Amino acid sequence: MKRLIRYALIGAFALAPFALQVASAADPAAEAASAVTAVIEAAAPAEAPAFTDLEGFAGSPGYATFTANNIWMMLSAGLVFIMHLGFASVESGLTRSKNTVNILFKNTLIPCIGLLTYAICGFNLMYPGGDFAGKWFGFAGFGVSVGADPASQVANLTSAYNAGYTYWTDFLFQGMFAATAATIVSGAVAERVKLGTFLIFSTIFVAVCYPITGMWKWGGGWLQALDTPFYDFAGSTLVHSVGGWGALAGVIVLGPRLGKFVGGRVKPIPGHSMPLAVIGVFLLWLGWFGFNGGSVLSADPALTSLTLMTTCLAAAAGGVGAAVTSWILLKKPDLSMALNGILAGLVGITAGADQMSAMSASLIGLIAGVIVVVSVIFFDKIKIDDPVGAISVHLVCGIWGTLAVGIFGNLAGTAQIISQLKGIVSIGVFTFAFALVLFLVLNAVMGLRVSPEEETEGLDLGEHGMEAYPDFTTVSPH
Amino acid sequence: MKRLIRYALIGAFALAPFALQVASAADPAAEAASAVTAVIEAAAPAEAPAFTDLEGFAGSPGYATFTANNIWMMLSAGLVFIMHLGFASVESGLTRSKNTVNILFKNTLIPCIGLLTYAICGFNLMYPGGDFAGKWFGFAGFGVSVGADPASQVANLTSAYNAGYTYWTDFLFQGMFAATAATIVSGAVAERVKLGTFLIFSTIFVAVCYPITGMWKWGGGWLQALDTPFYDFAGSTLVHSVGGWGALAGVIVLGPRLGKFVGGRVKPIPGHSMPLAVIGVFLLWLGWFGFNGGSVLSADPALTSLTLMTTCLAAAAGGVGAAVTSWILLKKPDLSMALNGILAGLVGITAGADQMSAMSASLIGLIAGVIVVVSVIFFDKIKIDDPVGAISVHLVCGIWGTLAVGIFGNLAGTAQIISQLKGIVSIGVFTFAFALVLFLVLNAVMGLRVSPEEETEGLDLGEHGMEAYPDFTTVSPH
Amino acid sequence: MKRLIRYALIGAFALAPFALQVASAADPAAEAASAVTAVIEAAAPAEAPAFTDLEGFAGSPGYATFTANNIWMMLSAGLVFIMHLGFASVESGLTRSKNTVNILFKNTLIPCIGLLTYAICGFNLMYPGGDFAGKWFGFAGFGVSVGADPASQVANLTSAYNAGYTYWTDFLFQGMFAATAATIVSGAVAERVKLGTFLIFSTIFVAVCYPITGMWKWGGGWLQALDTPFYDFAGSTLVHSVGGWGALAGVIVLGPRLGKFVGGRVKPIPGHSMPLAVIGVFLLWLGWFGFNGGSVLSADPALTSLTLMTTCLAAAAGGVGAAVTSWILLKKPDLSMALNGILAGLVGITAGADQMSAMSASLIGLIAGVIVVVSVIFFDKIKIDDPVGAISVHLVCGIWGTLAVGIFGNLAGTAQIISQLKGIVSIGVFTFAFALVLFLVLNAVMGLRVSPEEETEGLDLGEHGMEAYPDFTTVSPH
Amino acid sequence: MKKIEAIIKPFKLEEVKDALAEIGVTGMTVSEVKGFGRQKGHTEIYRGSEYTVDFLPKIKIELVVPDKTTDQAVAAITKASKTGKIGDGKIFVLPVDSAVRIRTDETGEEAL
Amino acid sequence: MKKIEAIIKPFKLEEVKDALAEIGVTGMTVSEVKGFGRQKGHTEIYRGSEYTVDFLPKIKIELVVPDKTTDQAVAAITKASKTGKIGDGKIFVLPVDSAVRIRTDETGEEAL
Amino acid sequence: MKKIEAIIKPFKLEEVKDALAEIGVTGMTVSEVKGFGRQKGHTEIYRGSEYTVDFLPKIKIELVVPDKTTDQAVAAITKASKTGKIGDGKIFVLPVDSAVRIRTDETGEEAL
Ligand SMILES: Nc1ncnc2c1ncn2[C@@H]1O[C@H](COP(=O)(O)OP(=O)(O)O)[C@@H](O)[C@H]1O
Ligand SMILES: Nc1ncnc2c1ncn2[C@@H]1O[C@H](COP(=O)(O)OP(=O)(O)O)[C@@H](O)[C@H]1O
Ligand SMILES: Nc1ncnc2c1ncn2[C@@H]1O[C@H](COP(=O)(O)OP(=O)(O)O)[C@@H](O)[C@H]1O
Repeated sequence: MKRLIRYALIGAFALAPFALQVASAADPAAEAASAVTAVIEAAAPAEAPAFTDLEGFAGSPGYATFTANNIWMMLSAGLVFIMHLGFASVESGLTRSKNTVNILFKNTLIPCIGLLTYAICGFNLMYPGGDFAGKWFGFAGFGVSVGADPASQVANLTSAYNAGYTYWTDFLFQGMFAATAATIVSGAVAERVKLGTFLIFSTIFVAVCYPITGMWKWGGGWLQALDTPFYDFAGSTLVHSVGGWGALAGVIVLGPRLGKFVGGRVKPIPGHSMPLAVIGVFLLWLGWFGFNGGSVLSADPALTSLTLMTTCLAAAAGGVGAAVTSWILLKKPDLSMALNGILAGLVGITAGADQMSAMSASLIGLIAGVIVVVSVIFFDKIKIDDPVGAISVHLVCGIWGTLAVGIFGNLAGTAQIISQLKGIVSIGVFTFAFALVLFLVLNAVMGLRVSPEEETEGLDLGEHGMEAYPDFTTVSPH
Repeated sequence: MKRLIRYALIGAFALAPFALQVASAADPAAEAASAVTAVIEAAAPAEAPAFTDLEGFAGSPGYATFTANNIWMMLSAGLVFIMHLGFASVESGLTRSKNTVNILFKNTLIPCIGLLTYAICGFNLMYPGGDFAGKWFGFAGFGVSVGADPASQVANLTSAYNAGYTYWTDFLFQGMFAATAATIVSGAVAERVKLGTFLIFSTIFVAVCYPITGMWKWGGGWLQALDTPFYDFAGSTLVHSVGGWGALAGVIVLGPRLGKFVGGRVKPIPGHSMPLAVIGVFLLWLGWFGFNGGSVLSADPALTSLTLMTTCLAAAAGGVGAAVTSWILLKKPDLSMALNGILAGLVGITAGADQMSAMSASLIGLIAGVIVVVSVIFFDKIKIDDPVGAISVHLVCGIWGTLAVGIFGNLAGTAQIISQLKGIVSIGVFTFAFALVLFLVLNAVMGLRVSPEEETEGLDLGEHGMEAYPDFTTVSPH
Repeated sequence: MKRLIRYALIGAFALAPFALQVASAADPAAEAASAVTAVIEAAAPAEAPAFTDLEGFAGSPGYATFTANNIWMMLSAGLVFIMHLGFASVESGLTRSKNTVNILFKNTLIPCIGLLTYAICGFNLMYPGGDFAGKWFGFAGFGVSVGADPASQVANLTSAYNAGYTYWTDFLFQGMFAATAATIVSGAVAERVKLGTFLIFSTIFVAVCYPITGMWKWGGGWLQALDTPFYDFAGSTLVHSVGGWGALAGVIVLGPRLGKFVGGRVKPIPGHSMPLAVIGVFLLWLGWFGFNGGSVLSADPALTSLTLMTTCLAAAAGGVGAAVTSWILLKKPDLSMALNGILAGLVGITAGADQMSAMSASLIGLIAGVIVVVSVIFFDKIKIDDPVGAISVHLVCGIWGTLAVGIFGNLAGTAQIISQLKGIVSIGVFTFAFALVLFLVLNAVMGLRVSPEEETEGLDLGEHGMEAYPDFTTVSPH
Repeated sequence: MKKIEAIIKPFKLEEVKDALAEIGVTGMTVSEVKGFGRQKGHTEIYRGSEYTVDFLPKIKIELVVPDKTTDQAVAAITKASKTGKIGDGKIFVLPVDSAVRIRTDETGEEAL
Repeated sequence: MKKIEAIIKPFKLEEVKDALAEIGVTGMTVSEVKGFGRQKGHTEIYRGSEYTVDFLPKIKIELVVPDKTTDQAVAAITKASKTGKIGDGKIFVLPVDSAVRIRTDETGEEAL
Repeated sequence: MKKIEAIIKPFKLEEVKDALAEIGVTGMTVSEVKGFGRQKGHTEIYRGSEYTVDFLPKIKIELVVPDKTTDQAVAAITKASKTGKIGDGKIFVLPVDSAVRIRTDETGEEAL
């Protein structure tokens, strides 16, 4: 019976596009344009000759710039997409081989589910359009569509929609983004969470929770309407902390893995493949070229190149910071910490990547690298068992990065710090509460954690009846 | 002696460019422009000032759009290139560790051989130029070149060649495409095929067979000249089914792997590394951004973004469809099926990726995901042993996707369905017959299958005298 | 004490950006524009209306082309970035599992350190500006910055800086390049070098040695000022041979790995994961799309597409050449040699990728593929122990590729050959001497090689106290 | 001297090791094995076909002990490794003729 | 009770298991080993240099059986694992003093 | 016949094999094991927490030899595998009742 419900739910998401209603031609996302639009608008000058069909637009002077912008945004969508492989690799690399199929399965399905739910409702919850400006919630109806008539296609597929991209590019870029929040949770609850329950959590989380808080800022909601607007360039808070709060809620409800805290002592449970973890982190770094670079929402040369430079310097400094910190604190340089440090630097710079100098970016990354090492050790101390360090990387450094916007760079100032705190706290409270309640309800209804026997034997056999590496002799479960 | 012939043949492909004759300056590929050219042409308006050298073109108004288009197409070539790593990863992940070096070697050499043969003859067989419009066969001479004089360079390296790309970009993009067809075969015949024989098969298949049927449609041949032209946007039939037919022929001639069908029962032979399989599928999905996105043949914002959206939704729905189907049919969610489902969705949408709504694309992908699971089980039932599911993914879903163009989207209609069937059947008959005869001849001349001893011990030791994982203790051969 | 110094040194690089002085608004890199600028300049015609702020530029006619160019260059930076994952994968794949964490750690930190040092001093050493034209050395001051006032931003973030990219794109692209030279060394000295010492070597090598010789040519120095200027399009010598000379010096000082040469015979030490090696090589090939394609320094359609075509054909021919050579010489086709062959072809074409026909490129690649096999065997014979073939691939084929510019293609001729030899020899002598002295000093001060016990047990336990694959049963150390 | 060979469930290794250490056993050798017995294997599914994995992962502990310690050691292992569920494993005791400590050339019970 | 140790070719495991099951053997323990013997290893090549791999993969089966079943078990293994080609392996029989079933504390032949 | 079981340091395998070959031993079986003994394990650190790896990699060599060769073989192994540092390992000798060569059905010392 339970099983049936599970199938029905999952199946529904795939079938639902049938029920899509045509979204209003009104541009739901254009209003989300960030503070950087001045330059972009200049690129598509107001006096551009009006065009009535796609051919007319193709002959217009702004077409080349728009095409270039749209290329950049489509590639950014592709780069954000490859972050899902990055997450899959990091998370499976930093956990045990007996749970690898399970983790890979989750990380394979989450982007699939995320994209589909974003098409059904997420996109229109997050970017409900100008009618909901300054609000806490809005919804532009189910489904995605550019409309059938030429006029609505011009409205949606040319610079009339947005100077930087078409409606479809917008949807795809934002959809790839959305699923990352759910993926962050998956690493923290790995090696003990029931597959079906987790997939339902993720689906609701990505379809409802993430878009709602996303709307507060990027959808033109109340955080955007503050006197000193909350600033979160590419989502230190809106994406990473959101994922991190979900992760924290999950870990609290689940409890630690068997054998992690024994007799008051922390027993490390090493991940099974460092090469996988490294592949994952490099792919995530690469993906961040699109995650941050695409968040410029156009290919504006000055802003995109600034953003990539700050992003890469922060990542580099984060890696060095964590490596040195672990070397000093732990006597030996810990590869997994260096990897977490790179991610910490990336998460840290994300909120202000377009507002920093090379120097500030390096410093933000360096501090994130130090923070993440201390944070990982701290969470172990308080018996929060997070196998891959997701809470430290995404939640803690997400908060750090959001605050850093008020401390460094162009926007630094007390008013900004206060707005940043408003954003951090409001989104934190909402998301943590949402995730906690959802996890508790699911736990009560269908169970959240696998049996101890299954956990000992591995979720691959228990949930999937498969092994990740059937040819290899693996050592006994720890 | 046999060995000598083998070297000679393989060596020849590398040396042959020496013998290249300069291709006629007439543009062999421009005629292949698909139905979508209206918009593109508008982008390079007919009244564009004529230019006589590359500098002149660089100063002309269409230069920026052309540059953007060409960037998109070069990146698409790069994305299709990375699909070869995707194939290498999926195929080695889904087979046993004792054959891993062999599979990797094949998948490393195939793109190399494919590119070289495409330079020698494939490109000019597939795009023989307007003289062969509506024909079954054409050839524009050996070799690739833009000519030495400025006039022919302008003709080939500016929008005079094509609104979307230069001659070199065209060659590279198409060359990367070509080799994928041969790679599809390699997965199906894995773990028992002789290396040398297979490489010769692949060389001939990619140099001759693939370009001939490709010409029928993309080269302006008879399928393009039908009253209701056969439609295959990016190659559900022209690439994927072609590879699938080759795979089917290979598997029939080879027979199943030892130990796969014992006493009338199917004995699964699990692949050795699920992470490799996942890496492969994500890279293939990423590559499809270029495979389908590049098949627009320009960076046209409306069409490329539409195409990427349909591609990604179909992939996502395919993954969900296969996961749910396997969960229901097999009681447990099978990761390898979910992965095949993503690929099935991608292959399914490929023929009509520029003609579908979000809803149709999701549905096409979802159905492909269901089909692929049933198909894999079916082929096992009829004792067709395909280790990686290549036939189900590429042939069966290639056919499904080609038919879907007549069922869903802008082109749906009875006439289109009939044209689609004409294409499916004619290309299927030709390719299957070609591959079957070639396999039979090679089998007779030099043997197609390794000895049972070698198969048991593994092709890595037999063919290469190497091990893929010499440091690890592997379990005994199944 | 030693340890303290180590921390201090490493830490310093992360903190140093604080001490950055604002670089002069004068454009240090623009002068490095290569011989190909004629076409690019045409794209941003001289009569372009002057603009005084970024908005003005965004409205100017050259904006679209500049945006497209800058996209290409940013993506090229991303592609060169992913080469670092390629190196990490190849190097760990071709060495033993007991040293995997160590290799991954080095390859993770090197791009981090490389980017930071390039920001601190490398960029300004390599591109010191026009004042140092024709010189052997120059320096434009510490740090990177575009300046705070609008005028200097226009100077640095528009086509006023360079027709192909902004200052930040320039820095990022060149910074990603820089670190590759240090990474090349890491493969050759793997499995026996002390981590801390090596990191210090790499830091100095990438911060000082690489930029100095880079300046001789790309920074407008004396090699560029020769009557027939030395030609090295994308760095066969400036990057690859430089890395190779460093590798050679390191291997000479270190000596071979224990157990490699026993009783006068070569005992092969197989790498532990062929899939990792393949992943690495494909990622490197992909990265070369940016390494060579980006070295056009704009998205010029004719030149970039030519470059990608020559690059890919050379890689393909290199793979085939090495595969066939190893098949003939060694009786069995060696996957690791085919992989080295692809890299050899890529390194070989790098110096002249924009000057070759399809035919010449294939031939250069093919010869490189043959050379690399012979070279690997030769270095083993003379007891130079290079676990991954870095010296053969990067040094030997780097020299070959640099010479090939004088033999094939547009620049072929005796004067060019002589200039090429001048470049090869001068850069070789400087780099080898620099690296040798540095290695010897570091060896004397802090030791370069781990103890035999640590080497036997593996550097992962010795240097990091970690295992790369703790779940798997690995066979005893060779 | 006797050689004790115990086949146990993998996750019991730590407990058994501690139990043996407690009674003064200072050396043992451990290996991963696959066991076939009354405890039935599990069914796995791969691409639509079921198959049974008959062999289950077990740990084999080998230790050579002085005759007089044998019973105590067997008892310690039995107690520490028991879960009461099928598949707990077996202990076999075999006679040993002699023992050598390689490092010192000591022989007999000295060598253990 | 006797302990039978058989070193066999890996791909013969299934057949040997079935043969033993047929004569009523209900338990055995299996491990992967490397064998050195008359059957010579193979030559591998890596990056231009040859080397010989002397040790070939084999499977070791260990089972303890009641005295009276010993000969039958040895015969069953011999028959099932024979290919007649070099490297088929060996069977050794060792004396066993005692056996315990951990789950139930049964001892002696009961425990098998 | 006797069965010799030697637990040695992994990197000594080659030398031991050669030493045994020298005295005419033509067959042996080798496996990877983990040893626990006087030689203490090492401490590893992972993400800020230390843990001790008690079990160290060792190689187990098993060979059955005619009674008269036993001492010579034990001596050869001892000599070849000694480093004099803690953890060199042990050699145990066990009685063997019988041996079979599967390929030929030969039994007894013929079978070795
Ligand atoms: N006769 C035997 N000889 C050797 N090993 C045996 C024998 N019987 C059982 N074993 C080992 O003991 C393990 C547990 O035995 P099993 O019959 O499953 O359960 P139980 O120990 O509860 O009776 C088996 O997996 C196998 O490794
Ligand atoms: N004296 C021995 N002691 C232990 N194991 C042996 C002995 N001789 C052979 N073996 C094992 O038996 C396997 C097969 O032996 P081999 O001499 O190659 O062939 P055959 O069994 O046909 O005589 C070897 O690989 C080794 O594992
Ligand atoms: N009583 C024993 N029974 C079985 N194996 C033993 C015993 N004692 C030691 N060993 C094995 O011998 C190895 C070496 O023993 P150890 O006490 O560390 O050093 P040493 O051999 O120098 O005394 C151990 O790792 C273990 O594998």
